[in-house]
Amino acid sequence: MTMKDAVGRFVRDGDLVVMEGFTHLIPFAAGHEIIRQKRRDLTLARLTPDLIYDQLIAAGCVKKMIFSWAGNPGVGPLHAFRRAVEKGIPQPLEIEEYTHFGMVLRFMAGASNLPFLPTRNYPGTDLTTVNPNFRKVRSPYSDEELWCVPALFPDVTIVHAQRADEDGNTQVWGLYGVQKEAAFASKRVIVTVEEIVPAKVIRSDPNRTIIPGMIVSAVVPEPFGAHPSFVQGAYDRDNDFYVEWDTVSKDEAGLKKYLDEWVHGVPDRAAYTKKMQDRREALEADRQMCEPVNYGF
Amino acid sequence: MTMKDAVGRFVRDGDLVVMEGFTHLIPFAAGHEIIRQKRRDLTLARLTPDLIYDQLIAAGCVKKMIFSWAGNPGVGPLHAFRRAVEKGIPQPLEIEEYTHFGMVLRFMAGASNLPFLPTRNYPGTDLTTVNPNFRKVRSPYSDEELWCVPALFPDVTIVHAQRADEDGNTQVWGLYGVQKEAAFASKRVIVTVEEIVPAKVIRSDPNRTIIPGMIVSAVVPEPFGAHPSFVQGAYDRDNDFYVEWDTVSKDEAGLKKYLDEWVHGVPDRAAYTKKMQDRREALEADRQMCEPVNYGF
Amino acid sequence: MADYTTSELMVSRAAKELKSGDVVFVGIGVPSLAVNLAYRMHAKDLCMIYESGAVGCVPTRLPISIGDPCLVTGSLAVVPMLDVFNLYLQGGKIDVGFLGGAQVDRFGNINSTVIGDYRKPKVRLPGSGGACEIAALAKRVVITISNSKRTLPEKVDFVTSPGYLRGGREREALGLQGGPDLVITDMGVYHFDPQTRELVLESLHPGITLETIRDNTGWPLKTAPTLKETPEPSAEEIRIVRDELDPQGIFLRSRAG
Amino acid sequence: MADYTTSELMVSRAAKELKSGDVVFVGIGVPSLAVNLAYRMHAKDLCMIYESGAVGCVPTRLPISIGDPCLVTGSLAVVPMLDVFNLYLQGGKIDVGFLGGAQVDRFGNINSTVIGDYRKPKVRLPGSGGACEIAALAKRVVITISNSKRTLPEKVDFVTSPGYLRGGREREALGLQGGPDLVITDMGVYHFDPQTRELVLESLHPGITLETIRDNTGWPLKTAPTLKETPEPSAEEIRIVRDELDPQGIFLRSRAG
Repeated sequence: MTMKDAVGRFVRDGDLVVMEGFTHLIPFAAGHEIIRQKRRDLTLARLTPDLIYDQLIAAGCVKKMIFSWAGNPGVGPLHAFRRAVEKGIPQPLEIEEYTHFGMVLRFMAGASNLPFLPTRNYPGTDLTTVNPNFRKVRSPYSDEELWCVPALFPDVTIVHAQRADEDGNTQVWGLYGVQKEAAFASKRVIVTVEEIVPAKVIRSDPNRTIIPGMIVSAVVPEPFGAHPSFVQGAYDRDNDFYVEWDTVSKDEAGLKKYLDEWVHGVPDRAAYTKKMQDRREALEADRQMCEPVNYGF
Repeated sequence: MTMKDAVGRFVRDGDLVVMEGFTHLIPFAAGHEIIRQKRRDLTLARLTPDLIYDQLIAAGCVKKMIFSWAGNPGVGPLHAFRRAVEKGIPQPLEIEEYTHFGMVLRFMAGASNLPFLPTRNYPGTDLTTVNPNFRKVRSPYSDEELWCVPALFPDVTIVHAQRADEDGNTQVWGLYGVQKEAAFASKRVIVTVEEIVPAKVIRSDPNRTIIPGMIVSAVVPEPFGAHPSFVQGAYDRDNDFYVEWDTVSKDEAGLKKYLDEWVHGVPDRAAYTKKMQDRREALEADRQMCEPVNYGF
Repeated sequence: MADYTTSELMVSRAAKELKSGDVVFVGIGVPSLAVNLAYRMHAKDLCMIYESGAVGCVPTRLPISIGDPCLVTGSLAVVPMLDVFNLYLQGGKIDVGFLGGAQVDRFGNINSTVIGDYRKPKVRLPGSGGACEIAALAKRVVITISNSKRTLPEKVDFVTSPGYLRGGREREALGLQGGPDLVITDMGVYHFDPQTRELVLESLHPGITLETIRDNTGWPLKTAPTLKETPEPSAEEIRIVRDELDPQGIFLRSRAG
Repeated sequence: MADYTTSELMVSRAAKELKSGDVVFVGIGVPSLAVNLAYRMHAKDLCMIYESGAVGCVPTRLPISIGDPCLVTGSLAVVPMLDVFNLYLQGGKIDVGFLGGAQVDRFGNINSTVIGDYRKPKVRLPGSGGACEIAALAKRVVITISNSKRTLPEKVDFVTSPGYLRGGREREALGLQGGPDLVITDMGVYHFDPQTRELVLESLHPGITLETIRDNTGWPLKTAPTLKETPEPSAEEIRIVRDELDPQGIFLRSRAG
């Protein structure tokens, strides 16, 4: 399926949308398509909003954000996010704030169809005083009280991966993040991949499959679909882009100029990739192949 | 470290011992060494006691068993287990019974240093009436009540794996079972492996590491250490042995004869393996290698 | 008419319960054969999951245990058991679960734990394994068991895996969805009355009389208004079972009903 | 005497807190450099874990983010974030965690969420990320921060990551173990009074006077009976940091204290 069709069919105004990937495999191509299709009133959830949600906020797609760390990793603040929170530009942004551990547990509870999960975390932090979703449960085995976070059930989760077969059986290596948990918690799942491979490639190494086709709504072949984030074994993180974003996004005009040129100004990721061919080549990964293992019996 | 030293140093009378592996990678060699060293009053926990615990029970090592399915998979009952439960032979066996899901959650709670984990399972089953460790918790987000199981914290967990480096960084492929959760929940961990490999082999495919060296007390090279269970990519399950066990174990005499010949009658697994060289060759796995992946950047 | 064993009839009947796209939690024996038969006959997109963690299995030989290595090689995914139970089963991804047991009662409750008293068992059985969670959390359960007063008592000695408990709405009241949908024995096929949730005989296997089946059931049996005859396995089904699925007759000769 | 930047001094001092065998939860910047310096100088068996899931990392370049691909290639394990937090951190496997923040107060509480009111922030900061759980669940925490009345207030505007709260036994009373152990600023090094759990100045960096540091701390500062001078980084340490760890000066020139 094309990205245009996948977003058109499975991402709706007002949805709770999750686009995960912890620095690795962030589905930027899907984010750009959501901006092009002018989705509105989205609630976005993600551990690290990163540049992808900063762009969606600036584009006016977002009503609310659920997150745990809103910065430009290794660089500084997320300017569009701060403008929205501090000044209501382009529109007020409601926030619901956790920690990384809390977000991971929310996805796991959702994926497990449980109302909540407990943790030993959270005594003493003020986060529990500003977010009423942190609640306590008493252990039935002792007098201990534990803080809990509620399950999160996204309407749609979008993940990018190295490869999948045409049925959506999806394999990832390198950093796993929370993509598996987010996908299982979600009503709909869109998988975008660097490469669609024959099922026999997936079946040659079943332990690498993190998302089974049975929960996948759409599979989209989208090479370079995670730029400026990285794909282990395919291309490196574009750290220069992350540094430049600090300048690009500092004022609304600069950010609008970026969206006009790199999002609205291109029809799809293929055109985007062509537009930065040299950069893509510079980011190409070198080869460090793993030792294959034997699945015979 | 040798199996003799590892069991001698890290398995003690009265310990809560876990030897996991769901049909795959069952650490039989370690079980035999525990019998040879005459450990007593052990509490054994495992989803499926399988032949390994049937043998430990018959050898008089076991005071109590925590389990969820006590049968000879695909064959019939576990005769030594039934003699102990029904007739107290060779000594009474205390049992604490869960379900597979419950045992998995007990290990996960222990590994997570939580007092318990909740589940939607267990309404209506009589198991909750015969085991007081099933308790209820009320969700702080609704009126729902959920059943819980308590964390399990083994004194020592023993797992068998395809390979590890000398620091105990351990890799498994094929069926994972609950070895990772059991190991993280445990005070001490013994890893027995088909092969000790250079760290660079482990480092060539870090996603396959399920147990990190930091939690491992001893690494024992023990080829064929899982027979009669199997090791994906090394040797097939010895289904004939499982079928023969039904006859061998039907009466105490036959079982004692087996232990005398195959456990007490051999000094270690190397001798055991030599003694069934032809069978080992017959079980040798064929080669079905996975497609290697690229970890470069 | 083709010559077939009762087990082959049961396998054929169970296979008819599966459709393409179903995600099926598979056990060993009749269930495994039924799923593999359906997969070859009419349910190409059926996805087999074993509690051992193998998903989308394509076994090249008959699996002897639910953890047979042939279930791993070439499968679509192999996952930790924590995921099998949390994400797949409790997460609501399992369409059909197959269960057996030592006893099934009038309301579809299953006993695989003990005959007699739990503390002083006459016979100690293997226990739940994954059966309790499959009965509680799969969308639909199909049960296979032999038909006798011993195996089909009015009330099981021990509820290992919940069916409809004492019938009516009790299962729903406890917060459980799904539940047993069909029981296939060596004499007939039963469904559950939508109101009372009691077993109702819907078809007799060829050659079995209503009288025989009544004599081999532990309570006054209810029957459907029109009792059908269970369809015989086709020649093609028998060929697949004998030549492809169980050529050594591991399950279907030695254990023929 | 070797020429060095204050950041290099901080890195060198932080590295001295790590010993062989430590399992260290690493962040980017000074912590990452300190851990890599310790690894090269004296702590060969030290194990680096990043919250991204990389365990036993051997970065061949300076990681720019905690999810840099160079942390994955050649590492001992790469695990789901669920495991990082449940099994490694909450499971009690982390010996030392490094934390920074916008504010650290008199009792070691850290703010990385907001300056001003949470609902109407003067400055909206990134938030906790994994900081709160590291502060709550690591056996030991080392904090690095710049030294000013703004960054070291008597009380933080918002407790993102708990230190000793209002001091004394309050942290233990809430069921938390561990806690902050050392604070390294660009002016000095602090430990915590074992009774009051208040920051106590233990050493001044070369060239920094007690008066200067008092003028740059948000409360009447307690000092150790004998104030030491923070040891300078050795020539070898400076060489490693400049030539091997941060050759482009990404963290230590641009951000020199």
